[in-house]
Amino acid sequence: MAEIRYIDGLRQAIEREMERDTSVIVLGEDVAVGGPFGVTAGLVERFGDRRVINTPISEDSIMGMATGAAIAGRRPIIEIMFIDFVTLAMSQLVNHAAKLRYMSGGQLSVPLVIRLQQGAVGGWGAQHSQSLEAWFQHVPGLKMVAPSNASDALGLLRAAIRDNDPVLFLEHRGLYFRKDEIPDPGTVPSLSTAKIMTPGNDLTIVTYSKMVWEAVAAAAELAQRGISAEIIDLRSLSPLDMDTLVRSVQRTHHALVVHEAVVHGGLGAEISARIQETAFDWLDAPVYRLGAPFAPVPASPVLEDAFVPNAKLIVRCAEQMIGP
Amino acid sequence: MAEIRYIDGLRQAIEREMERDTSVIVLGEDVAVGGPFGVTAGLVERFGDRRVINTPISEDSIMGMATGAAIAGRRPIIEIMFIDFVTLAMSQLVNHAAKLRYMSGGQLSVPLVIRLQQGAVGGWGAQHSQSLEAWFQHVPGLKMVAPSNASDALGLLRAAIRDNDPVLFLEHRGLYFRKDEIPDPGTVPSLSTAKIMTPGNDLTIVTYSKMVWEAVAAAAELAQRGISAEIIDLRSLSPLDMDTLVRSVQRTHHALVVHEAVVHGGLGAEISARIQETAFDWLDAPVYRLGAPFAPVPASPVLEDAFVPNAKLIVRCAEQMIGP
Amino acid sequence: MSGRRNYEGVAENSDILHRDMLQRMWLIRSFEERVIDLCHRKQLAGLVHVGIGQEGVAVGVATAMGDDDYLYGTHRSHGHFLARGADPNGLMAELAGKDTGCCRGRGGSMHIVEVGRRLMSATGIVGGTIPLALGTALVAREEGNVVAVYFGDGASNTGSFHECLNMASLWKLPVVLVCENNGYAEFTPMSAHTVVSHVSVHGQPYDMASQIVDGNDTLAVLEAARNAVVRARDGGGPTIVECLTYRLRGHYVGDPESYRKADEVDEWRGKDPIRRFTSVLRDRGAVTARDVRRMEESARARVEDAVRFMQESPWPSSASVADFVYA
Amino acid sequence: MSGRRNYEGVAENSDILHRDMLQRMWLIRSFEERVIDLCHRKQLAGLVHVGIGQEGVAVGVATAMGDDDYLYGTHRSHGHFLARGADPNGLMAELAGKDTGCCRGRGGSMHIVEVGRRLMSATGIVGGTIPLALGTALVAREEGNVVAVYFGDGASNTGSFHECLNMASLWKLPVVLVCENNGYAEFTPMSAHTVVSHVSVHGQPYDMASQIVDGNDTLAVLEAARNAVVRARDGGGPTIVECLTYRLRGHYVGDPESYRKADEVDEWRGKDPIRRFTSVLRDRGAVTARDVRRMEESARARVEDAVRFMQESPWPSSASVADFVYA
Ligand SMILES: Cc1ncc(C[n+]2csc(CCOP(=O)(O)OP(=O)(O)O)c2C)c(N)n1
Ligand SMILES: Cc1ncc(C[n+]2csc(CCOP(=O)(O)OP(=O)(O)O)c2C)c(N)n1
Ligand SMILES: [Mg+2]
Ligand SMILES: [Mg+2]
Repeated sequence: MAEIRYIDGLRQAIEREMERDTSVIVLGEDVAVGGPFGVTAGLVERFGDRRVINTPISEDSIMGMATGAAIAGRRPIIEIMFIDFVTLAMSQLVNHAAKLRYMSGGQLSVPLVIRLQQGAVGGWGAQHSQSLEAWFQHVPGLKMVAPSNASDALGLLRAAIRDNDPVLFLEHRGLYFRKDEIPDPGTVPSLSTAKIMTPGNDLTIVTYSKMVWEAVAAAAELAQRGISAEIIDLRSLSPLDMDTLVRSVQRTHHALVVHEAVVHGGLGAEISARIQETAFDWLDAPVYRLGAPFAPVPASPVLEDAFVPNAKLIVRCAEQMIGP
Repeated sequence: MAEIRYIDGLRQAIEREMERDTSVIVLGEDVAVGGPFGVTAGLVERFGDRRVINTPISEDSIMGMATGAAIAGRRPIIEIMFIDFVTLAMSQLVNHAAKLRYMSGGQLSVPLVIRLQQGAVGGWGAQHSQSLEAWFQHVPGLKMVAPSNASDALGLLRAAIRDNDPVLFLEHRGLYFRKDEIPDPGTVPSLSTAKIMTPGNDLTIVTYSKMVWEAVAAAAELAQRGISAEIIDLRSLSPLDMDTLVRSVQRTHHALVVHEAVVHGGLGAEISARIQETAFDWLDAPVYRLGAPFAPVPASPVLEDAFVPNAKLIVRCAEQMIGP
Repeated sequence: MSGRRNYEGVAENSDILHRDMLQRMWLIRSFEERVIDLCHRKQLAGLVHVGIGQEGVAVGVATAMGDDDYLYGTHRSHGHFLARGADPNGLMAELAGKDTGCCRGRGGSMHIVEVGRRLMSATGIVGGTIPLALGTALVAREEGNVVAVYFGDGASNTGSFHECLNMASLWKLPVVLVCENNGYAEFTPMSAHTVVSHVSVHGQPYDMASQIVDGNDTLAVLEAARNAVVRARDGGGPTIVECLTYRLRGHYVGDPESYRKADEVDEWRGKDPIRRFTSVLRDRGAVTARDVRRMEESARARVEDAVRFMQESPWPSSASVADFVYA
Repeated sequence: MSGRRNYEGVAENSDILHRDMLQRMWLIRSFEERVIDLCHRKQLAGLVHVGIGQEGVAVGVATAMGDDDYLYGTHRSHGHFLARGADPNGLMAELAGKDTGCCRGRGGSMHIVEVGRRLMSATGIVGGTIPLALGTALVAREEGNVVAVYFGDGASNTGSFHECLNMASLWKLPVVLVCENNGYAEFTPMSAHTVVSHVSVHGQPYDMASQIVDGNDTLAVLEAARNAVVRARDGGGPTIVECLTYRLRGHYVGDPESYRKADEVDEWRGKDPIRRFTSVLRDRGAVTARDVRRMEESARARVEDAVRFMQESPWPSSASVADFVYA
């Protein structure tokens, strides 16, 4: 099996789907030269500027354009660069892309992929580091995935492109250059199943995106301390694969949700609420959540370190949950 | 004590604060003639067009302008008409208004009130009926209140205007013409305390805005069936008055959260998660949530009725929780 | 007056075409007057905006378009859609929230879609369909089709409109931007929402083709729209067609209209596009008074059919509330 | 070169003023060159954009402003702020994330604020400060002050820019809209992001005053900015001052610059505003070669002080991560 970088997984997914299906098009700022991270580099040379459309800085209108192309039969992939800028495109995303199928009584279909890059890495500050996924889980009509590795970056992006609904595709800047093995190029995974990364018996850690790797590190440390943690990589943030979560918690009786986003009102809240609704009698302790404090993302590296959860915190929290 | 309409409470709050403090200004679309519901009617005649600014349809920029006036010493009240349109102003709201104090290391202050009208009433359809409060609880730097009655409309709006941080003020269209008694005009309440509407022993129903009245009706029905429900009107959605909630749940051992927003990822998720984190050992049953199904708001009156939670559903859910 | 219109073989400015146009204007007028009536009787719910007085724009533009061209509306689009052959039954049922509505009752007045007629969508978000139209134009240009999209004077203040002017001109997209300049954005007169005298001047920085027409002169609208459609189809890019018009009724059904003078409304009532178009056709001998009476009657009858259809239609089932959210 | 500048009593185009301007240009240049160096050494983190080559705009505009006027920047605003007297120590410490930074390390390069000098804020959101500037102008017009705000050619494609043109002209706000047209939005040349030849043409629909200047001619910028400031202060409303310039370095520190040719950069290096302004002053006899050398040296020394200050400053405490969120 080959090893590729997360960023290459993304590029390969787009390339393969563009080859396979001429209705796939790409829109976004600076996509012609590949964007700030090079994900789309080379595409315009290969597929031409009618399929790879380098746009002005006009987020709401690009989102609307992609939607208007989707309902007329295209499969647009739109790149919003930093998720912080999706704040400029919320009206088109939420009022049109997410609702057109419903409002039209099923007449319209919106096969649209919205690529969003996020994460607090490198001290880029409060307007280039947010984790906003919690907003989108609350919007009916949208789907959302967040790959933690190159293999999922490749596979889930292909699945998202083939899906007939708008899919938010959350990429973590801090994972772009991570390398992982990729599977047989023929397989395209399901868009909405969680994955057990590390099996375990004492505690279920539910997480996604970059925090998966903090959890994996924590699990190794916890194992040494005699605590067997099961790590679930959600992969799909909307819908949630509750079956996998609940089955795990029914075995471990303990659940901890970890994400990089601010804890308050984050995805962890929904997961916690759902777990206790469906597995209340199996829980030996409350579902706990780890995430960022209630503050904008600070620029200072020292403060950023204090802001983002890490393996050490996970270990400490798990130990407190399981007890001595 | 006088009885006034919710809408009059809003107007009186603005009038009184504008009289009291010349730094209070109003901005918004059609505010000169009072907006679609007449809340700001008469203000421009009284305070002039330098303090009551009728804007073009430019939501993001109006939000930015209000923020720019706030950091230079004004106390703007901006009206966004329908909360659905705040999707157009998310960048200025989230990237600037909410973060400027933090990003400036405390140099800037953003005393700003954002009036948002919401609710699924009258079949206005998917783009004029959303409940989006869950998004804003997740944004550090913002506060949020949602009055359920005229007295709170008056009092909380005055408190919001005097507050030195950006406050989202959620008005429910379905309450605009409701009448309630108002207290002594001298008192301005705290911005962040919940209120026990109906005391009870068997079950805590946590709710806010228009759903308070469904809960009150449900409590009356439940009382007849021998179940004593305590209704908590949150009033402040961010921050949450967890003390009041937890104290109540520690007595009743049962909690039900009710809101008009879509259940999945709604405010109820955070409240449920927090209650079980802090009062796990006191809970006799999982915290349950009632809200809208995972769909856009339908226009058809029949579907809208099926969409919005009501007293009957609350009664049914409470009975199931408490058991026979 | 229903079914697909096809003007192949019909001369460009023939009596037969113009009579059909007048007939459609009557259909729209009758439909919307009945809608107001039904709202007052609480038989229709929702936030309803009618375009009475603006039928000349709707019909002029629709007539210039080919059957495979795409159309996008606004919050005030019953007329835009009916002009292009939308089924009055499905539309009326949609406004009532019935299961037989064109959007199965999910959409309502501001969110109508009839994809079979390439009526791609209306919107409750001011200016919201302009970018959708540009996106559809990416597809249309490969097909040789054109996309028309309506917007108002108020919408010209939204940032997205300007973003779209830039992109439409940058890529020479086959888009016809139809401005219904009725002088008001809700309750705010144009002079209070912009210093600009005409919306179409916004095209100038982009060297965008534009034309200002009397929107109550139905044939002038048709002519301007035809030029724009031809330009778009021939690869000449976008055009702003600014139609100066007026809404004779309130912003929404129920609007107390405190913000404008009765005089102003009266003046514009004198410029009623249906009356004007009728006299043009009568002067030319293309219609008789009797023809006109018949048109009005047949329009009203058609609308009564629609009302009956609506009234006899079933409600959507409550259990279906979350259908159509995903594929 | 630090502390509040006050040009009262200094003649409008005196040598003393111009020398001070040149000195500030050197300060900015030295500061940003050192910033690049520190980024490469990993002593500064973050996403850093420098304006090397654009100092003439920064200093020209700042010099035209009064001490009580307000300024808003962009993502590329070290120079804008230093030109107006921002403290280099606080700025350097801010870029490093130290507790002594002007924003206590919370902001970083794109979010600098120094409210004491009415440097109201920079932003990481392209075009994001334009509406903030309009809002501050509501206050400034009551005080007799003016607000200047920077934006780029790329920002002219954002809808909000156009919304603000409309509102600024509608209310005749005392705003100076300074466009740094450096021909690129990130990696996209202007010809690929708009059909418009000059950003200032966007003012035309609103009859907005505008002026296009050679942004590398510092005195031309000063002159244009002065006219705009006077117009704003006198109630004449907003002006677009479009400064044609070029960034000699990449879009951000670390940009591989694959999207432009070395030739183009070389050509513009020949138009370096510091060199040009220096020869103007030398030709006029306002500075000697020695003066210039001293200026450069003193600028570098000042920057080294700032670096030392930054290096010796403490980090913010981890426990304070959620301070300053609310009042
Ligand atoms: C983004 C947005 N802001 C505000 C509104 C409220 N609103 C509905 S119609 C309207 C005025 C629109 O004016 P115009 O574009 O001229 O269209 P007209 O109603 O005159 O046909 C406004 C402000 C809205 N629907 N969407
Ligand atoms: C709203 C938004 N969209 C995209 C970006 C990413 N971005 C940062 S700078 C930039 C280009 C800005 O170009 P211009 O306005 O000309 O300023 P310059 O960088 O040339 O100084 C872009 C697209 C952003 N920061 N904000
Ligand atoms: Mg109008
Ligand atoms: Mg630029």
